[in-house]
Amino acid sequence: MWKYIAKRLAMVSIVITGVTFVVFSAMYLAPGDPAEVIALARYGDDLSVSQIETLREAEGLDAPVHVQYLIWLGHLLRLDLGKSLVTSEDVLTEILQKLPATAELAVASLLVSLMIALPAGVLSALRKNTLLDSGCMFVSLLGVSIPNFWLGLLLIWLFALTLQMFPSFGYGSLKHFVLPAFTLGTSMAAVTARLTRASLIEVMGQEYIVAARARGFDEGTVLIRHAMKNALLPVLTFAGMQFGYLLGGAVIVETIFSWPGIGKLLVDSIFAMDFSMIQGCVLFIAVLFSLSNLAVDLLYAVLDPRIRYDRHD
Amino acid sequence: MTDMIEKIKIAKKECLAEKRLNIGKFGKNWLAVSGLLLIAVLCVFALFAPKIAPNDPFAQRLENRLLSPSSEYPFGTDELGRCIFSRVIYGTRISLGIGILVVAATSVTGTAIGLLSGYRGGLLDEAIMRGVDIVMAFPNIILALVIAGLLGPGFSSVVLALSLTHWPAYARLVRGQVLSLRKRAFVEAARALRPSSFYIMRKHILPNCIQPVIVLGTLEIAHVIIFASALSFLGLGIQPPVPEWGSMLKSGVPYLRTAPHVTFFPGLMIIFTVFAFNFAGDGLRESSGQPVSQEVLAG
Amino acid sequence: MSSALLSIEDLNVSFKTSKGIVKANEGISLEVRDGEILGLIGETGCGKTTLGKAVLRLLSENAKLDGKIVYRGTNLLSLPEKEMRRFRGKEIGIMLQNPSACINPVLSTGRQIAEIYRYHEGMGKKEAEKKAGDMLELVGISSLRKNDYPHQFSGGMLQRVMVAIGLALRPGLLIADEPTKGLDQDMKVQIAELIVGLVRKENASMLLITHDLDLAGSLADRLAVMYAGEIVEIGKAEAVISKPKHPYTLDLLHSLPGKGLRTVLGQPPSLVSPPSGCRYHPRCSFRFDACSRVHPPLLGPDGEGFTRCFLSEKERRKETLEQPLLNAQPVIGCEKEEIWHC
Amino acid sequence: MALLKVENLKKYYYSGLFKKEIHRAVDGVSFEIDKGETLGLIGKSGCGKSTLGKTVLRLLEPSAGRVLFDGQDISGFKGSALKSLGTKMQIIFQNPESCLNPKMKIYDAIAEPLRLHRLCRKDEERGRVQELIEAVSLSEELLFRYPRELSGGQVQRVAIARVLGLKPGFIVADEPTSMLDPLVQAQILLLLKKLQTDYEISFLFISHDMQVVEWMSDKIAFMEEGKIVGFR
Repeated sequence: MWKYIAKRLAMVSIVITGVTFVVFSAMYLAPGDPAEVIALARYGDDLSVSQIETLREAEGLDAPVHVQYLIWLGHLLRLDLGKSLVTSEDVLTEILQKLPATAELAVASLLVSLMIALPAGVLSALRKNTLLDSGCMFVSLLGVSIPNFWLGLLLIWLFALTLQMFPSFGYGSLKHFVLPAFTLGTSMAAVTARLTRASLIEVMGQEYIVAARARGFDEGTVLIRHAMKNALLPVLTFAGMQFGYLLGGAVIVETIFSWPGIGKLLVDSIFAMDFSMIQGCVLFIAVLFSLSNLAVDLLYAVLDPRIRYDRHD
Repeated sequence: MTDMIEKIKIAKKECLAEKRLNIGKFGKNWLAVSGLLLIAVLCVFALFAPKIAPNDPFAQRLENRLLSPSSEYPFGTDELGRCIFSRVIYGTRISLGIGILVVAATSVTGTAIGLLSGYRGGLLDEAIMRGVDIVMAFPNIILALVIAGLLGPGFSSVVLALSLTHWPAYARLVRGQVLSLRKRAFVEAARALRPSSFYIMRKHILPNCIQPVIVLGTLEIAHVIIFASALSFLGLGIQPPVPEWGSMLKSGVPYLRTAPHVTFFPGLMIIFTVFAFNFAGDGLRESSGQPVSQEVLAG
Repeated sequence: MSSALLSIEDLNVSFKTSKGIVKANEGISLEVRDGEILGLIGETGCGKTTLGKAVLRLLSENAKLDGKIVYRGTNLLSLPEKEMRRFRGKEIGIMLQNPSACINPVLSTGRQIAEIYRYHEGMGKKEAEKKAGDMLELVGISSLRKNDYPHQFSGGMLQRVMVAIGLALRPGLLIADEPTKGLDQDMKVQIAELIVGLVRKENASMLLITHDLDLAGSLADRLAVMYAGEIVEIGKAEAVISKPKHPYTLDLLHSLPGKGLRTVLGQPPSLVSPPSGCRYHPRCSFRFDACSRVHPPLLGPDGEGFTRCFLSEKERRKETLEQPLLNAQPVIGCEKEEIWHC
Repeated sequence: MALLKVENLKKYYYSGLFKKEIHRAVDGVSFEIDKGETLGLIGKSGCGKSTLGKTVLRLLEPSAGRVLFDGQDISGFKGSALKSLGTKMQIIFQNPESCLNPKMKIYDAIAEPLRLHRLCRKDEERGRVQELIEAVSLSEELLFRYPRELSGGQVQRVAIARVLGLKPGFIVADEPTSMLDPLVQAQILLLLKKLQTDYEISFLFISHDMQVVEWMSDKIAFMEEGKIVGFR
């Protein structure tokens, strides 16, 4: 068990190091000279050659690439993500400021999705191949197919513009949560419901379920004591991946609903070509995602006695 | 000898009958069949767009802007007076094109990487899998967003951004398959014949892991189409005036109150397309007896 | 003659599958008597596991059962599901095949035994756990291991846990499905002796389902032999082993390497469309004309044994199985008449 | 002279960065098998008998020791020499569910070794496959079926036919009948014995069933924890 934890920790640190490399080199994807691009972002269109050169020196962009990377990495280790090229605000402060909004949205959406998905998935599995099951799975397949930006707009049109029940954008009150959380929650609910159903059906077909019935337990006991734990383990692992969905979906939902979170910050900085802010946001999201996956893995290790040392195999 | 040939002929016929039976099983699965039919309809849209579209998708007639659906404009007109129905039909070409291109590229490379990683094992495997982990450490859409944003908008950057982010799913899936196949006795028996590793991969391992890849690929077309339209919706993908569904949706947002049809219909088309591929993929998965896995779901 | 604890009367079990209706059990009639060990022998796919599960109605939903399964005067097949649960575990214990699949991998073995006591006997947690520990000791596992999980046990140990679970509530009847499959020779003997010892000590009965003739022959009081969904022979164990009446039993016995390793060609028939007449006739070296046309009923009793073979009739006329009847001439007419009388 | 001579063969498993030794699966085993002879290898599960079988064939690389086949040390074989070894030494596995490629028809499964080692001309292939399937007493109707349509005994016969096409001098039979029913087991054992006399094949016959090994073998080796503890 400790060996497993140590191994997971080592792997996460390798992955995060790799992530920093990807984030750093992404900057070179942009066509043209980075110094020029940065200068464009900072000073606008009318800039002179000398301005670019001063900037190149000031930002250390004249050094070889690997030296630049190491310097950048050094800053990272001191939790220094640099300053915004546009507003000159500290990147980390800015991100941390936006974090609560995103976190709240994520938690609310997760709740919405679980509240829909678990009952639907369990019910479908238990009433396998009935009309109810087919109906649930049809709706969930439809749910997977609806892009959340369209669903968001539809909800705005219906509940904000036409019925005027909820605000269409903004952040603050509980009412503001309803539409964004529902938008983000439902598409995830569809996926989770399918996984829950498949996982429970698989478990219910196992021989140990028959064996549990053979001990004279009623169906409720069999389901709760013997099937649920096994069936929900994969759903739990999936929750880790879902966190990625949430962060990714947040980008779109936050944009639609003008939600002041990290997702919107990222999109805005991409349009402004605010390199350090883009790097900061992406790095932050990736690290958050990796850590959440780590947390899920460790939780899994606690819950599943079979804990295999390399689960990916 | 002729007797034997006769017998073989009969046996072959039986095999064919069996295959038909499998198709029949697939046929019973109405999800899959309706999915395939919908895909066929989409392909017709894409191929015969000029014949189907009633109007020129690019023709602007400002006097006709934001008209509600009518017989002349079945889905109404947009803010520049263009026929939304015609644009939606032409949009099929773009979305299907992106979906198929990206999935073709990622499934082939991902499968190759997975095969190599799983069969060779050792340090190479370790390195490849950490690479996969690194790419997967970014939520898919975010990495695609940043790559597309930095490359600048356009068809090729959307394809590149999505390709760079979508291969690990295949690599992981195939590697898992290879690892379990490698332990099976028939692979060991084949190794005892001492052919090259390449031969074993091609003849014994690949044919046994291709089915899940096809299922994943079909479902991935659906994912990719959603992601591509999401990029365009955010303004980082295909740009107007190209009739891409996501960007059409975006242009309708300011008129959501007065003319909701401008956002409604392109969205409906995305759902229709994604639904078709999800249906077909799910049907294929079911008829191949493959479980719903996280890879298949997460894409 | 002791009375029947469990009696199965004309049981038919069929499954609807994509390939047609699989008739897994047809016309099964047998009884397990008080304090007796009945060995049920057959090859893979002959329907013996189905029979074992059918007794406790544990078959999948696509199974169709008719006939009677009477346990201590109650017909289990006519009970509502809720009543049926009273019999599972408490009256009849079952050890299903393949312990590593039958024991829940995420619950500790001790807990899986303890929960039986908590559920059925309303014991408190402490008491139930203590009882579970005792049960583990009884099957030869240290009670210190009760918090261990199934994957920490070897195959033989898991089989012992299965024994503990099967006997936890001291049932009157234990159904053991292939309890020695996949074990080494020494382990086989150990486990088999453990089960039989405990069953005898409790004065319980047992239905021992196995493909291992040697094992069943040495442990069981009576043996029933199954072929293609039917019982083809049933009788005292020594009698079946030393003087088999059905050619299938004979072939099965002779196929053992220690007993000469003779074999018959061919495969067991499909249960979707079994051969006409006697199901063993295509492979039988004693077959004669009637065999392919007339389905033999269980004939007898001869001593205490029954057999589903026309030869047993012939045997009474001084023709023994030791002399193969390959050239036995077709017997139509009067002989057929006789057969119908039986 | 012995056909196969195994000298002090070892197979150790290592783990981790520092190659810590964790398991001695085969620990210094020596034996000889003459032409047309069967050596039975008996031991409990996990005693290393399967590993020994595979290490002898170099399906697993030995950690130490030598294997002499026909007087030649095969441990150093590479390239074409190693490839030709495939026609001389073969293996039959235990599990009929997985010993044939599920996507390959029976015909191709039997023809594969012939094609790989170019043992017959293209136009002779069909006849040769026909001969082989008859040699294992199967009907040629099965040739164009897939393994899942066959029973366990039939699959095992096909696996034998496959190997037989190579005319190997030595076959490792790794519990070939342990998952089969008694009647089928008897069929397969009889077949192996018949082929042995017909083709003069030597066997290393691995099993945990004493009766089977006694019936099959000329000599018996007992294995415990990676070592051979006695011969009979």
